[in-house]
Amino acid sequence: MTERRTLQTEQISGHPGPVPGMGMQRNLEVCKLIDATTCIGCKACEVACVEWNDLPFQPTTFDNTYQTMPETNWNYWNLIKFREHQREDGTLMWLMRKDQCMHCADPGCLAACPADGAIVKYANGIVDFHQENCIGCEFCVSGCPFNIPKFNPATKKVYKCTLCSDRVGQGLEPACIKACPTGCLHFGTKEDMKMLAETRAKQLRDVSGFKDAGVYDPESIGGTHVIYVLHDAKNPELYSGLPKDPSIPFAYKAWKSIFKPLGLIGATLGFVGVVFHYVFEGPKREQPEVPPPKPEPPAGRKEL
Amino acid sequence: MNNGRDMTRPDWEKRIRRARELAAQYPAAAEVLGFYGEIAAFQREIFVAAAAENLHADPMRPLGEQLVRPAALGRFPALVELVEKKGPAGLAQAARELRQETPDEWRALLIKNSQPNGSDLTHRFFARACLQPMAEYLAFDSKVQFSGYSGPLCPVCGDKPQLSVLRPEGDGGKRSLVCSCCATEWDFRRILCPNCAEEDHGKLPRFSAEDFPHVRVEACETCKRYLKSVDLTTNGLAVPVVDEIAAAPLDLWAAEHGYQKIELNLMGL
Amino acid sequence: MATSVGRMQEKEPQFFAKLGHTTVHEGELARHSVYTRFLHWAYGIFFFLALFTGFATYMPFLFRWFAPAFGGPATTRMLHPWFGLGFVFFFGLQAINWWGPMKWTDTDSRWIKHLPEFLRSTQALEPEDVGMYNGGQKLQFWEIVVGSIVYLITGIVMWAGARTFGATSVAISYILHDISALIMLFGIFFHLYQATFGQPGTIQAMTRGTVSEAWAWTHAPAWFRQMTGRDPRQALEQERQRRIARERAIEQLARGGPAGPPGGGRA
Amino acid sequence: MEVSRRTFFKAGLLGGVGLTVFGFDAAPLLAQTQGLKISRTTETRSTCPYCSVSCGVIIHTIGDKAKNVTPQVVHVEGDPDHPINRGTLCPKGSSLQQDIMNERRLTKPQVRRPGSTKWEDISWDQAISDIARLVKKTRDDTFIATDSEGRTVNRLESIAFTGGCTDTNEFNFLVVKTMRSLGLTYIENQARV
Amino acid sequence: MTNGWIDMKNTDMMLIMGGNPAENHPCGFKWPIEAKRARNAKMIVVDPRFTRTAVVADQFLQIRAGTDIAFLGGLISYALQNNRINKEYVVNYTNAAFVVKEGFKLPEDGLYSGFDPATQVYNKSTWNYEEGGNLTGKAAAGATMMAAAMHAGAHPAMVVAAAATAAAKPGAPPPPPMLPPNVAYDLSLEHPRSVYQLLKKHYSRYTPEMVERITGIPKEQFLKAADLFTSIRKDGDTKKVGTIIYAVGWTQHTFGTQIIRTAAMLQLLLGNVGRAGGGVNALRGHANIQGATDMAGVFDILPGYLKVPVPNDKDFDTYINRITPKAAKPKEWDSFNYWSNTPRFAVSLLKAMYGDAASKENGWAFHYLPKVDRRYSVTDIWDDMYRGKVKGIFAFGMNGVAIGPNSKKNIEALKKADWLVVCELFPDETSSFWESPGITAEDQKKINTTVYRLPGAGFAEKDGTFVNSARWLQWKNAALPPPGEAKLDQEILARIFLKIRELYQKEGGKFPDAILKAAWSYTNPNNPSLVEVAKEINGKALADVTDEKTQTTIKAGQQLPGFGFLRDDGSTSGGNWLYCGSWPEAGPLMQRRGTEDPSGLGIYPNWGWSWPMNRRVMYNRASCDVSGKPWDPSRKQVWWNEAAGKWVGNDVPDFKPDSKPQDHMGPFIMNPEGVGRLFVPLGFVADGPFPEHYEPFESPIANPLHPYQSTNPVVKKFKTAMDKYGTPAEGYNVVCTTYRLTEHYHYWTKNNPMNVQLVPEPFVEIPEELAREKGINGGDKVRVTSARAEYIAKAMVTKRIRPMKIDGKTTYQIGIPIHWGYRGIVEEEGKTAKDLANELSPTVIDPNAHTPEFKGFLVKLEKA
Repeated sequence: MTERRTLQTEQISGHPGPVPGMGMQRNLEVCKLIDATTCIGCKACEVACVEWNDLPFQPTTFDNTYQTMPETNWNYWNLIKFREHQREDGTLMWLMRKDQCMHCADPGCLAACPADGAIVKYANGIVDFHQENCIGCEFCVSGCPFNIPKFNPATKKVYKCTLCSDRVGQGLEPACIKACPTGCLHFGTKEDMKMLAETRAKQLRDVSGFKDAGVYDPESIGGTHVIYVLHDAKNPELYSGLPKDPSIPFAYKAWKSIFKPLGLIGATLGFVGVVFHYVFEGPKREQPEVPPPKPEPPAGRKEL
Repeated sequence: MNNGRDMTRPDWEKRIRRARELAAQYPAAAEVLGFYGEIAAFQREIFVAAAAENLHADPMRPLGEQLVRPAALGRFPALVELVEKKGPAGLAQAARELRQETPDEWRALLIKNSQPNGSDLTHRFFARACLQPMAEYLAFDSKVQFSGYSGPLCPVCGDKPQLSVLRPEGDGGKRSLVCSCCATEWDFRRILCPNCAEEDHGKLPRFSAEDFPHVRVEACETCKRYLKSVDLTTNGLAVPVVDEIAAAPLDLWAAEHGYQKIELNLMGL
Repeated sequence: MATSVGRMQEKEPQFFAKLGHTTVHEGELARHSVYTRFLHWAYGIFFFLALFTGFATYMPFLFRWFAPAFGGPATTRMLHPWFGLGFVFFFGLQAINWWGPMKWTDTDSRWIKHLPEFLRSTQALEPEDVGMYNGGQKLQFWEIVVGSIVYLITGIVMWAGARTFGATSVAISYILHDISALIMLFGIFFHLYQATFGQPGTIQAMTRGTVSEAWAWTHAPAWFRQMTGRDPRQALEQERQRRIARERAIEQLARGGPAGPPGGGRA
Repeated sequence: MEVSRRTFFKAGLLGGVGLTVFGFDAAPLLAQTQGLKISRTTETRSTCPYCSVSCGVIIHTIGDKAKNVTPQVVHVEGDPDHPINRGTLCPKGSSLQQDIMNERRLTKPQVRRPGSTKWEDISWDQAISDIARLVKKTRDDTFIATDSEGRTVNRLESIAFTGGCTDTNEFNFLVVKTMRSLGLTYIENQARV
Repeated sequence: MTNGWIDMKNTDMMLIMGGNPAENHPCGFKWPIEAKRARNAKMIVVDPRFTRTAVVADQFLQIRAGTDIAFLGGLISYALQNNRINKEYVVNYTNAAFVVKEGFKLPEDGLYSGFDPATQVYNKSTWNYEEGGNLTGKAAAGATMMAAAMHAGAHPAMVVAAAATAAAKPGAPPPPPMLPPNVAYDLSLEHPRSVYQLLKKHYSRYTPEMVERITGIPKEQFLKAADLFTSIRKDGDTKKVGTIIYAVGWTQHTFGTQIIRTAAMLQLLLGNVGRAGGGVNALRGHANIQGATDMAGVFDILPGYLKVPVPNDKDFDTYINRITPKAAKPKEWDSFNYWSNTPRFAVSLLKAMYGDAASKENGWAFHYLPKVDRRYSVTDIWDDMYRGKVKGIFAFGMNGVAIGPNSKKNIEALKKADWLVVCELFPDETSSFWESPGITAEDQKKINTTVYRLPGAGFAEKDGTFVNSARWLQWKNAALPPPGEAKLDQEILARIFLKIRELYQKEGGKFPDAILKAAWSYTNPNNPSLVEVAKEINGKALADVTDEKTQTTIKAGQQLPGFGFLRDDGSTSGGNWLYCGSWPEAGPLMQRRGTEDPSGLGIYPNWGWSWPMNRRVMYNRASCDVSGKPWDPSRKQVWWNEAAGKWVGNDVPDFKPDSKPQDHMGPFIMNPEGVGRLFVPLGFVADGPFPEHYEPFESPIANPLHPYQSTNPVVKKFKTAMDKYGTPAEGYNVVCTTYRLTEHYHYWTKNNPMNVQLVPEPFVEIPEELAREKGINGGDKVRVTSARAEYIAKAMVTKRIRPMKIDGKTTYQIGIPIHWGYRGIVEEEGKTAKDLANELSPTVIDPNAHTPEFKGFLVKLEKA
């Protein structure tokens, strides 16, 4: 596959030994910038995603919202979430957030994934699922602070946005970016996007009166490679539950990387123990049953 | 909008690296690409020298007349030597002959062939190899404003285009042409023949082959000319001038089907 | 000499009684019914299947070489919960089967207190009040009972996944399942050892269903007493005393003095 | 792959000086050339039929009309040259391919006869002469040459024409020409609403 | 649009109202966003719902559907009172200084002068300018006259109306009132009957309190918005510019034309018309709706907005006299009065239609054209069909049943028709009317309509021109042939027409002349090439034609380069004067794809072709001050070049090129006055010279301005049994509005799986409070009932529509997207109730544009 050739791998899930070729060359860290303040929820990005990734049609049902479906799905990786929010001054906001994989610098899915090579983080920041290695355990689902990986019951694999790693590997921007008619989506290096986002946030603060406008790039997971400009960066939860301080469950960090291996060593002590026991103490053999004592021989009688 | 030169800023390293990559990917073109890589490395020196000497073009005179300068001419012997050593048979032979000539004759050769329609094909190769980087530098340095220009000839030096490029614009690919002389890249509309201005979409077929997903032949049935286009919306890693060379089989196919290229590339393809 | 099966504390469904029988030879005691043995091996097999698939799946950086045997990582992952269910099912039956004999008693508590001494084999015999199962065996049994329940609950949580139970539940389950597995793994080494090298003759109880009388009175004296009505312990003690005396006598004889216990005896 | 000498010369002579004059090894290139599967794409400028922004689109079709192969739409691209949309498309525009190549499209003239409960296929010729006959009958029955005050009105109030939103200007002119000539006063269009 | 899509990037201020461009024109909406991003432009969105456009707005105001005039009137009043206007512009480029005739009465009671209650029409003779010269400084006298009239005893309106009625002799219609050629004016704007003073007086009633009572917009919010919008004229600033953007949210009312007029008046007062980043911009809803109107796809005009002949036009000259306006202006000013060229346009059109059969002798075949003296709008078609008058109907791409209004009536009407010919791409509701829900097989046997369903060509299969909102003509090419047996629309139409012609030729029949003589010299008559038709529309010289000024001659047979060459002597033909110049001899300009934009203003003069004469911003003379200098030098469109003695610029001057600023020619060259009309004289607008707020036909309240004349007095009801109208008293107390969504396109994309996936089912948007009151949860099925029908769909319970206090009364609004019917992917899967949203809408229409009132009608809502 092309992207494997052109994208430098940085982290691989469940992989023995060091990541092959890590650190050989430095790819630029890429980033998608979503300006939630100019998104009009037109869903052109949703269509572009479905078309580029050849995702099969899925019947949907009306669910009291403009949102195409409640959450992203295994065959729907890019979903604009609509949330109505009434501000303190009584004015209404209709917050639209393009939901997709955030491509975390410290990906919870990858941490949780036990399968070798099923989740890969490239040096450019893209976190990609390789379904051929996926074992369908769905731990990534619980490891993700953004509820992104989705299970396909038919193939028993998990899928999510790849940030169009195939396109990025070819030097292109993701499909959603090129589709955006209002230009609220941008793609470039993390540095550039961060700067662009900050400039826009400043404009929002200075000109548009959103005093809490800011950039969402949560530090708690080392930042993400999809960042948002929000009207109210202090309350990202308003945007259909964007977590303020996303975190990876203890289970997949300290437990999985430290305590679990220690535990395994502990368990194998049982084996060591029994070996030692056998060697130093030896087996406990069955004792032949002694027949009931015979009547006492006459005193002084010598047996020998 | 084609506002700045950043997208066309010459990056010789990239060209050389890409030639190496493509040679591995397309073995059929390995010889051509290998030689191109050598030439590009040579050209880089002239470009760097021109930059170091802080040369400028006189905006009042045609660029083509201002190319033969010491920075280029002085490196001509090196080029001859390089071609003799690494070039294909025909060029190597020509190089051996050129080695015998005097610097004045070289100068004359360069001047004669720095204009379009230069006579001898091999001589034209030597002139282009030597003068292109100078032209490229001077064009880059000239800061000629051509945003909004959409004609068929190079807005800087007036030469013919040698290939076309599709760059991402929204959902589509915006076309630009690359000058055969100074490698300036300027916007040019889609569905329009750069040679005869044919606009009838039925007469402007685009031929492509699976071997080269990002390169296609943009032909015109009216004038029977064509250019190849390198589609950066399909492959953003492509370096247009190099990828165009790698897709040489498309040129052969086009030739076989009666199409003539508007301007051959440096490798004569 | 055959011993009555009816005196065993394990109940056996008719089906299994018909399916096989337990031949008890001279000098042997019937220890486990066919049903019990069947259950044991059933959950035993499932345990190891679950263990290996579990290893392959959840610690692949060490154990991914297990996976091909199960048809690749994905199938391995898919099979693991089913193996686990098999284990829990059969062990569940065994637990019902053994609920009585595994009841914890004061004897067991005492036994546990003296565990280090037993480990060091300072005594050739189990304490005389150890019945069918000693405290260690019971401890392991109850550990497995608790462990199985943990397995079952956390396994189902992880199986259904975050979609059903939420990410936090899965993450907690992940840890508990791991802990349960590690403890059980630790225990299983002792089980295997004791059944084979540690206490030779033990495994026969689960293969043929019988143990030698010697084994029985060595490792389960109270049970032996119950089964046979004999208590060879006193005889053994006397025999032991006798041997000690005899050895002393021989010693004295060798030194040329009269043999006998200090402070008097036969001389 | 065997490269015949003839092909070599033919392609060599036409395919630029690189092979013949410069002397590059032509064999591998010619071999690859012979193996190329070339497909011919036509790019057609069109205008999105939905809203009035008039986003430019480029429709890519494969198939050669000359060779009597029905063109197939392989891609609909936002026209990057178009000054308004600059290559972008909205969700409707992005799915235009589905609109063009849609299995629900009507492909045969059909008629539903009076009192019938079903559609019947009908030939074009039959449909057109039936329709012309209906129009003539209705017109001849109801044409108004002069009104109650004796003024010339030459109008036909019993037939209406309603046009759609993607009818072209040229078609609309033909509508005006034909329908006004029939005397129609009821010429209306989606534009009204 | 007066301006264009890209031009929106040049604006400083946007009022988006009656339109939802983010949802319905997403790719065009990039330009308002661009203005926000690059210029820090402000955006005010006023809508009954918090739409996706409102998402990016700086201020959103929720308005009750159908009260836009009240809001805009309030803005006008605010601008006037706070001196937030461009005075120079107003005095010189509008008719603010013109003095209105005595006897004209403002509608304090809801009626202008001249109303005849019996016929429900106005006699418009007092809606005129005063004859006379410069009255500047003579204000006092005027005031006295006015006062005298007011005290004359009887109500002036009644006097005038009576006089008018008396004057009208039966049989002989009164001569139509004319504009005075020499208009009285007062440049100080102080004359009490000056348009300016009348305007000020008229809108002084639109106080913030009144705006709140009518629209439901709280006073503070209104004032904030008014201050923001007019802030571009703060402290005499004339550099900044604001735009107003609207769509069918304004047109689909019984006073739609007047809403747009109010907006235009506001823009004139602010001096925003004709300027880059300004204007009044209609976002047309469909790809070629602009073109369909230009090309007279509607009953009341001929191509190029020529008026249709009426029975009283006894010959061509009478007709031409009637429809050609004469300049009416202050004597000292100049007026181009471009419509004075009407005879040239009309003769050329008739020559294009009838060729040699149109001669001077037969009045250019004038009587081949049907005469129209009543309304034949689309709503009337269904009404007349329902009443048995319309026997047959062609529907070429218009899904009349789904479009409504009152779709059930349309279905009933079709049952009574003899025949229906539908040309469509997909199975549609209209052709399937006889198998619509509720009609059993037994019923079907009783329906005697013959229905032909002909497979037409989709956009990709057709060439030809579409005209976008910005008046750009853009030719497109056919990419592939229609599928299966489907045919190009022009082939279907031509074959039907030629077959009819053949029948008339063979058999004769009623008045066959026009049919037989219609020019049809296309190379392939059965399938006319649209290239030939496009050239025919542009027009050509039939004899050599010479332009006197430039001495250029167009030879006979050559294409004309512009409408300046059209002649009224039969030496030219041209199908639509507005498009003349689009296909000159040099070739088709609408096929141009030049990407140059030298000015950077987004003009793109070489991309396609824009009518008139490639002008991208209309009335662009007004972008300069009186002396001919641009109001804002950074946004220069055209300007007076003294040296060259002509108007030059980045855009084509929409003006007489050599008219010196000193001549004071008005920039609004299409008006006989030459200036923009704040006051519309005579009958150009049927319901009053100044827009007045009237309640929607079905309204929850009586009009707070004049409760006894609540609705538009000149609106007429339809009267069949199926034309029912609801009142609050009958329980219809929820205001309902209809609209489209981004993800769908009318009744079309319900056939595309992708779009169906994005929004699968019909729904009704309901305010949370109303839902709570009715016990409705999101996703529940609800029944919406109007006086005409009921509609069942799922509820979308939302905060985005709030309950409103209307005249002190809590009022709810709900909204219904229109995209579903009974044919489509989900419909055929049985997933929806198969109702049409337009079953609910009322058959009541705007008196000027005849557009039905799809927005703001009354319904009941309950849980289904």
